[in-house]
Amino acid sequence: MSPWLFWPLITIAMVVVILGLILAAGFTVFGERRILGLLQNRYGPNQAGPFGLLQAIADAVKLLTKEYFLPGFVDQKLYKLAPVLVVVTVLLSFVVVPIGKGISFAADFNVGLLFILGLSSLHVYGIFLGGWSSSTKYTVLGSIRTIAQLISYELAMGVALLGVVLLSGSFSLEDIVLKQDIAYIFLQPFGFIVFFIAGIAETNRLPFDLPEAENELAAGFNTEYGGMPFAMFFLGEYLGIIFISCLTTTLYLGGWHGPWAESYPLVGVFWFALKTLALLFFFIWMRASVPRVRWDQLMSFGWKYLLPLGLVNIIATALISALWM
Amino acid sequence: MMLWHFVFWLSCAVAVVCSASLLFVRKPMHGAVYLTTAMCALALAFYLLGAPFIAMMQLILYVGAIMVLFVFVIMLSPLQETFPLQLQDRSLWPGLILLILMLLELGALLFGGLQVDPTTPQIIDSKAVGELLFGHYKLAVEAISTLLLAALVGVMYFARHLQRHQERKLPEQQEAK
Amino acid sequence: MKNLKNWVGEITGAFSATLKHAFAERDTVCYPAEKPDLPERWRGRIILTVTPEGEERCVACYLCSSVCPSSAITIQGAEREDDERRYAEKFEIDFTRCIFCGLCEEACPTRAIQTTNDFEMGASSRAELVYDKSRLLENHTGKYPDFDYFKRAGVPIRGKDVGEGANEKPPVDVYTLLP
Amino acid sequence: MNLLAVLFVSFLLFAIGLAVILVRRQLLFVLMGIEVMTNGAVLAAVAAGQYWHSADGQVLSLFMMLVAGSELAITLLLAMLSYRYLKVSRIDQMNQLQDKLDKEGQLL
Repeated sequence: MSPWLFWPLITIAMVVVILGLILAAGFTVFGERRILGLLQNRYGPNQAGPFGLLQAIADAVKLLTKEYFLPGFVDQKLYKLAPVLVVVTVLLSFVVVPIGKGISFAADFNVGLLFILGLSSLHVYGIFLGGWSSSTKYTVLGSIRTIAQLISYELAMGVALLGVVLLSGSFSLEDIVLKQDIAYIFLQPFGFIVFFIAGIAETNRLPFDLPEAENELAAGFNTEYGGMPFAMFFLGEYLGIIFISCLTTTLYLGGWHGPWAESYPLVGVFWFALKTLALLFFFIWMRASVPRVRWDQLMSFGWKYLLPLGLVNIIATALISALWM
Repeated sequence: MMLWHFVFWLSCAVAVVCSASLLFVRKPMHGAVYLTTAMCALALAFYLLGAPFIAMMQLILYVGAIMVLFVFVIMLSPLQETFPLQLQDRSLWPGLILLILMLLELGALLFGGLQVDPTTPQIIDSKAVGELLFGHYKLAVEAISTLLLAALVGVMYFARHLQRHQERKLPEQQEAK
Repeated sequence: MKNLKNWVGEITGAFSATLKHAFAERDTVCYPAEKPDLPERWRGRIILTVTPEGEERCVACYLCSSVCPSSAITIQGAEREDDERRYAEKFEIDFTRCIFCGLCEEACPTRAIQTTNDFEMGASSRAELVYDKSRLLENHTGKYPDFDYFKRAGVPIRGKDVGEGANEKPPVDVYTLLP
Repeated sequence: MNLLAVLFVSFLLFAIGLAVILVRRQLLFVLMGIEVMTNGAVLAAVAAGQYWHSADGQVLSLFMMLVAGSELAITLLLAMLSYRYLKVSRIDQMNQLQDKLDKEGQLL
């Protein structure tokens, strides 16, 4: 393809994908509110449009038309930078996820998994700088918690991912999906558990949502944000949930594998979406079911149970694959 | 290739400018963010040089671990003061002279006898790095891991020191009340 | 190991409990479309009621305004020309301040001030929420259809002398101590 | 890739790091300067490795990063200790061992 056609096409595709992801995040928020209502004997938002489906758009319009307010005591440059960083890093992570056979932006990127880990470490900066630059005590406490939590759980996540890398022999997500004749959740059950728990902690979801523990820290790191920047933080959080679901699907649930997915790639997209939606439902279900853990419990669970479990998982995987393969 | 040159030199320029801004910036936190930006730009440069593994390690290790530690310490440090650059300080001059000498020496080394041809970058992937790491350099890997262990022990020792310091202070504070 | 078993049991128990609630009956109602079934003693909009004969019950005793914790009630009392009975010349409740605690209702000796089931009091300005007497007074006896303070209090009024009211004994002549 | 140009960039980074160390006396900025210098060295190592089509440069730079990390973990904790105990943030204020002399040159 000539470059004069390639670049406009790629640009259009990127715009479509970004808009689609933002819509998906909006509908995740709506779905969360509806499902939480369902699980808590309520109705949830059901007024706007059929079944309340337009609620996501109504929320977005409300947040985007709010006044942009800059508090006087904040560190202005970092305060403006933080929400952008949160959204951009998560949006970039989606680039390497294969959603169907041969359907993705850069799934055969040869260090895709490391790319995801690197971007998630940049994601920490967005959350952390947002809290620090607001310079009030709740936000600073929220960002201290963010750093401590995300560092310790990112380690566990990386260790769990190494098991997948050992089995598939590649950092590229496309190869990992192609190698999964049996979904890795059956070959790597402990790795899956460690990865998923670490993923919950990475996305700051219950039961590990200590950076924005509403009843201790007002709203944690984003207390001082409102309107558009707040919407961006919100978007980043829900995109993060979608991304962790996509990544778990890709790495452990077999990605787009399913009946007829080999011959018809669009069927693969359907299987992928189905698995991702199931994981998203699990995220929301968990928010309704599990209480928030205490701060010291969170750290000791991460370092004393999750990380050793991940290390044992790597050693066992290495031994078994060395003996059998 | 045109695009390659543009992006590569742009990222190099960003790295150099962000590093240079460390000389003028007032708050340590701003300095840390500039340094992080420089490291991200360098990661892009490494990727474009054909070393994707090191680029990602730059992101994960430098940005994700070392700079986060830095930022953590800056936030926990009780001194939230700003540090303006003081050029009228007399003790600066020996340092500056030493710096200029160093620069001259480095420049002489660099432009003296090096004869190189421009070549195209070749991608060396993580597999090659891993084979070399656990093949030829496995003793060095052990040494580095021992170093990390030593650092861990040292940090734990100092952290306990810090803790004891706090505990010793506690009764005095109670008396003061 | 026993600890782990406990954890797993508790977590699965929590998940199954929430899933069970997904199929339970809803506790909430879709409000504007479906009116909630409010209890009789709901403390909503405050009204002033009248006696079964249609006279105002309020005697401007100021008990409600002095018991009001947020000082929302303003009263100015006066006496009627013909029978010297007290009434409230001015009676205002500021519903922007009212906290619907119901203390005024409890304090009222003549059961004039009463709370109702109505809670839909939206207004587009604060001034609209200051209800004066014309908006507070309802031509209704409220929760006590037969209650009339003056019929049972030892006070002579028009058409009833002392001791002639319901549940009232004739007054004792304190100057003779005979039974 | 022009090796000379890339080496020039790495040299520039190294020089900037050195300048930061020599000019700014605050402990945190000195540590940042060390990081910039290490980055310059890593860039040189990677570029040289790519120039010779060998992975040795990458191995070397990985080692450099790990050494920098372990060094920084200790140094940052020492910086925090110096805040706590000595209450100083500039390195030229850390003169606890210096003898205090009066005008005649006698020890105080």
